Amino acid sequence: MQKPDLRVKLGSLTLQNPVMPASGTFGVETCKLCDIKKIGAILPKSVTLHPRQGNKPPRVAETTGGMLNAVGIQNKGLDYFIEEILPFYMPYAMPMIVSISAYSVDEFKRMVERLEGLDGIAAIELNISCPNLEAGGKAFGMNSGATYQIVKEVKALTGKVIIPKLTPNVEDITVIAKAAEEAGADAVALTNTFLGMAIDIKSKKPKLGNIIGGLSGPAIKPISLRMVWQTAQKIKIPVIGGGGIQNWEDAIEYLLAGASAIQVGTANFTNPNSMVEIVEGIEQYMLQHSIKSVEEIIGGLMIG
Amino acid sequence: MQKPDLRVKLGSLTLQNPVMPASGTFGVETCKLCDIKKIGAILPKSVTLHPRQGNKPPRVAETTGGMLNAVGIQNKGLDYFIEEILPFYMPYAMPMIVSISAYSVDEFKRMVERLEGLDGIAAIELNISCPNLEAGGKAFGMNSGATYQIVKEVKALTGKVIIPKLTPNVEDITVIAKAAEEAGADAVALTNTFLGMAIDIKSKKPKLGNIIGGLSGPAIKPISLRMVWQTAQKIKIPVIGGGGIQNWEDAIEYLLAGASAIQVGTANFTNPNSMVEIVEGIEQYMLQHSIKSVEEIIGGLMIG
Amino acid sequence: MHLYRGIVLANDCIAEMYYHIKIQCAGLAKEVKEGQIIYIRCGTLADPLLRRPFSIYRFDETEGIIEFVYIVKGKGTEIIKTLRPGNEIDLLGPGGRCYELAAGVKAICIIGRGVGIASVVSIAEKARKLGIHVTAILSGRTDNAIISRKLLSDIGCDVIGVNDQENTSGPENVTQLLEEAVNRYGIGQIFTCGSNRVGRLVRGISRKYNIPAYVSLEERMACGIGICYGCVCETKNGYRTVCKDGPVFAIEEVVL
Amino acid sequence: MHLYRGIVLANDCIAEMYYHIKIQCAGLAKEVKEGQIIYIRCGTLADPLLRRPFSIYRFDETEGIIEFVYIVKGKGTEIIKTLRPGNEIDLLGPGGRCYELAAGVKAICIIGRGVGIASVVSIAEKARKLGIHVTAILSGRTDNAIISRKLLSDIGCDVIGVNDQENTSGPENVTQLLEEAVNRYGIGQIFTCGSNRVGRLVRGISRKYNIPAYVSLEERMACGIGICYGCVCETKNGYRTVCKDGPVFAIEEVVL
Ligand SMILES: Cc1cc2nc3c(=O)[nH]c(=O)nc-3n(C[C@H](O)[C@H](O)[C@H](O)COP(=O)(O)OP(=O)(O)OC[C@H]3O[C@@H](n4cnc5c(N)ncnc54)[C@H](O)[C@@H]3O)c2cc1C
Ligand SMILES: Cc1cc2nc3c(=O)[nH]c(=O)nc-3n(C[C@H](O)[C@H](O)[C@H](O)COP(=O)(O)OP(=O)(O)OC[C@H]3O[C@@H](n4cnc5c(N)ncnc54)[C@H](O)[C@@H]3O)c2cc1C
Ligand SMILES: Cc1cc2nc3c(=O)[nH]c(=O)nc-3n(C[C@H](O)[C@H](O)[C@H](O)COP(=O)(O)O)c2cc1C
Ligand SMILES: Cc1cc2nc3c(=O)[nH]c(=O)nc-3n(C[C@H](O)[C@H](O)[C@H](O)COP(=O)(O)O)c2cc1C
Ligand code: FES
Ligand code: FES
Repeated sequence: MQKPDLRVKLGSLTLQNPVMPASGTFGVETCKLCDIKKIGAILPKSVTLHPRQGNKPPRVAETTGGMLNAVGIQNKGLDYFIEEILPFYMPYAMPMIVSISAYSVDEFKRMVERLEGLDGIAAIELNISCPNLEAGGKAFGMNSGATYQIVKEVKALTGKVIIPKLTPNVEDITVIAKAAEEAGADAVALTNTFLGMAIDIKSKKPKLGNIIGGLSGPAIKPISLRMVWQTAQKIKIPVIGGGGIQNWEDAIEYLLAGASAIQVGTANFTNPNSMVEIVEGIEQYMLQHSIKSVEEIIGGLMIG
Repeated sequence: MQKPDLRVKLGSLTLQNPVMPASGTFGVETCKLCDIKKIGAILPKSVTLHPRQGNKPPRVAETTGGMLNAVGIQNKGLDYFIEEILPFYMPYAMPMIVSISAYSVDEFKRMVERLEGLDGIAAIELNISCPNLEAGGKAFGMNSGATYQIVKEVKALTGKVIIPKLTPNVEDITVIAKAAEEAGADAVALTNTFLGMAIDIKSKKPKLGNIIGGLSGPAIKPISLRMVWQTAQKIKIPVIGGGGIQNWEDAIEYLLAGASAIQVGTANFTNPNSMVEIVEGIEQYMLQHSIKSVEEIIGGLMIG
Repeated sequence: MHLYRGIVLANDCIAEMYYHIKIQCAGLAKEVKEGQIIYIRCGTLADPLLRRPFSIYRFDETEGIIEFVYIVKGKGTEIIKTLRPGNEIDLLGPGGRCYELAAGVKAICIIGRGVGIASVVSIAEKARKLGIHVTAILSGRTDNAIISRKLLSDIGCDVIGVNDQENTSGPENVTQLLEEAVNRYGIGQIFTCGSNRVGRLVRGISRKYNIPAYVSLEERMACGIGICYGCVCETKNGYRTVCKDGPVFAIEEVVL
Repeated sequence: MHLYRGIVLANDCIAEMYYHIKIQCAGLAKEVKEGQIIYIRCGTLADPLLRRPFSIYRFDETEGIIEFVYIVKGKGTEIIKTLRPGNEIDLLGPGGRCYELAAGVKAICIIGRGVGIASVVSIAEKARKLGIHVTAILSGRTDNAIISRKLLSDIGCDVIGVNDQENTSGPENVTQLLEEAVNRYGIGQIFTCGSNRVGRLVRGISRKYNIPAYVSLEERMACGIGICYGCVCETKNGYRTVCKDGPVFAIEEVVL
């Protein structure tokens, strides 16, 4: 059989395959450890307008089948990102998706304006899971109105593909996804981490300096997968699915549930080669089942 | 040192220790496999007014560090429960907490009226995670108004301790807990399972006959624990905590987070003796740390 | 039913993907009956989380030994595979209803395929001890993949092997073999397991000749003790649990 | 830094709760430097999920062997403990900055406690090979719990053991021993690890005598490669990652 076609589309963007990193779990160092040019897109850690120190340590704690993190988006700010980090990735042929995080609509807009002028950036992921300081600290992504507003205002500023990344800490994620779609988002990514905590019973202290953090890893997969499936049925724009993907089998589950592409996060820590292995696994699966295009898998869940 | 005091209070109820089963994971058969009289309370599977067939199989699926279930409260109805199941537990000295589930406020009320007249029932747990058929199918527990109404109306009918059991599938569980408290609940139990799904990539079908089910087990512990901690800070009535408790260390985490008692669910499947081992573990821990009363542990999380 | 700790005596590959494990566990060997289920905890960590159910293959009360035959399929059986003689194993059981020989029956037939054969071996052994004639129709992908053939011959069963490779395992041939046995030996009970295809075939014969037949079913399980209602199968009396009401059902009760 | 597969050569308990593992892994043995970190995957399942970080204890480039000393603490090290000669082991590393000997230094001091001693052994070995004098102040709960004492003596280190049982491990005594060594041998660099208490003590001497000192830190980690910012410690230059900017820091850089 001929080589299967793994290409997928995210709005006007075409990826050579549906596998990309989840923001914050990938960096320059990853590229030295695996054959990174095999993946579908590059997606570095979220960057903020100004440098951020991040939260006080400890910042990570292992849980059963998962991990908590409260890094607090430690980064050196947008200028540093543009000057020092972006150039490293420019030689790669895959689309660059820049993840940005901000604490007000205005900050989001200023960042998008900065990025708009730059070549080599295909898409912008809006990490709207951070607290909205204009609205009492609730994350933007927990409110459909705020989500709509950000996407709408940002889309007016740029021709780049805009992908809001949704938080699962809501009652009904499809409502937020719908708001993003109506505001003109090109795709949505879900899910970010689940708010959780862990306690060290010896010291009686929280295991995270920040008390609460985000749960990721295979533990959350069933919940994220359910949200992706529900969302894919409610909106027409592509869904990028993720949460707990460890191997190609997990990736296929997300594709069947309706994800057009998938993000690999925590698995990059256990195995820095996992994204490459997932791409290879999907290709093998397609060969074995004579599936010509990965698009045939997307949304292929059989019900009833 | 003298024997530590494990007693805890739930409203007017005193338990010999804070350990009880989570509804649906305990039954007559458990009592034959472990020294059940050592636990703090008895809490059988949720019962409905009329018999229920339950959902179509497969009803359970293992996930990483957890499991999905979509049993659909298969049970023989309240009459059968009262006549055939209740009498089995009557010889035990521990308080009996009956878990009831219903699809309308009226149904809840009819069940409580039926139970009110019966001796040997100390408390009623209201499983309000089931869909509210009067309000478009959203679970009662996803709406603070509905939660308030049920608790209020039920409390007017009975002198028994009333414990609504909250679903975690909400944006802010403390809002629901607060509504329950205001309506007169004696305690709240949280959390029930998280909505999730899993897909069999060979058959391309959902692993559950019902497509979506509830995720339980250690995978969810960080999220449930966070909710228990947040809730215990917002309300004055006792919180019964649960979600992923596997061993006494997990139980201590919940107590430190502010739970006055804890529920053990999925762990009963892996090890039918786990509740007894948790009671023993808490006792050992108290002996080792010279803690006289378990109440000293409750809410003892150290912050800052 | 109890929680037990056993000690592994042997654990070896017996054919293709089949493994055979022998465990010292006097309590279970005494308590278990033909066709019942035992639940093995695989490792001590939370992945995999749930116990794995296996049919008792053989048991010896005097020696205090129980045996299973299993296929390495996923992470649970991968762990069981690594157990070495002397290792401890955490067992829960026995659970569920067993196969039972009817009073006065002179001949029985067991019919199984693949690893399912494991679940009907013990009832054949029991029958032979009582001098009852046993016809064993054993099916596999290849002739090599048929387990227990020698064991069953040795104890005097009339063993018939069929396989896919030689095209002898199709429903028509199996039906014919079964009918021949019924006619020749006056089969009084039929015991089978697993697949719906074999189940329906057996039900056909069972009805035609009015011979009681029993089938052992499988379902995804959680508790294994009848409290979670996770493992139900459809029966003429509604959903019933495989772990407690089964795994052995009268063939007329279940929906195949 | 790379992903490697090693083969376990030996894995034994060496004292109380300390274990010593020897692994054949030519690539790592070649790439690793004194004081660097290697990340071990414990099992292949999701519990435990993350790799466990360990300091390189010894390595031999010609033989292609690397060694660790570890304490069995939780589920990860419980799994490592079960590895037998011949088993495969999944390794990621080496990561982070190493201990480095300054040009022209004539004498150094290593000072470690408990399993922390493991992280400073390799730099002592290197120094001895270059003919540099090494004072090794080794602390433990009991005298028996002091690891590597014989090894370090054998290669010609001046080994001083202190322990809690005999009350010799208190800060005053250790400070005095360190000062004596400084005065006697003209210590040019001090290498230490772990606890804040020892760190502060070393910092005192370092400042008093103007001797550069280095400390190896520990923090909870996730990626181990410098991308997650999970493992930061507080330094005078803000939060820095232990896995990449460390684990070895100049003692003046970190906040102890
Ligand atoms: C009553 C009964 C008797 C059985 N007897 C035997 C036997 O004697 N020999 C044998 O090899 N197998 C038997 N099985 C099947 C055996 O339980 C599964 O092969 C085993 O659980 C697979 O576990 P795994 O972790 O290797 O596979 P995985 O695929 O990783 O398992 C994932 C989950 O699915 C469940 N599962 C997978 N396959 C089955 C199945 N066929 N039935 C029920 N649950 C399943 C597992 O228990 C686990 O919860 C029996 C099953 C039942 C229900
Ligand atoms: C740079 C560095 C070097 C180390 N070198 C050694 C060494 O040479 N020998 C040795 O015995 N130990 C060393 N440790 C500590 C070792 O990593 C932990 O003891 C080990 O991770 C415990 O794992 P566990 O699963 O047995 O324990 P658990 O308590 O079950 O681990 C739970 C989680 O906490 C983490 N954790 C527990 N203790 C520590 C710790 N002290 N530091 C960082 N994370 C921890 C684990 O990695 C895991 O993520 C080092 C740690 C670091 C950061
Ligand atoms: C250490 C860590 C840091 C993360 N940082 C970010 C971030 O900066 N921006 C973001 O949108 N998501 C961040 N995430 C969330 C991941 O991108 C991903 O959505 C989440 O971890 C779920 O996927 P997983 O289970 O595959 O890890 C982070 C996750 C982890 C574990
Ligand atoms: C198989 C199964 C059946 C359950 N049935 C009920 C039920 O009838 N009523 C109820 O309130 N909760 C039910 N639950 C939820 C548990 O009581 C518990 O809240 C949940 O499983 C989380 O705890 P755990 O992680 O300790 O299992 C069920 C859970 C499982 C796994
Ligand atoms: S597995 Fe729980 S009832 Fe059968
Ligand atoms: S562990 Fe990820 S940056 Fe150090």
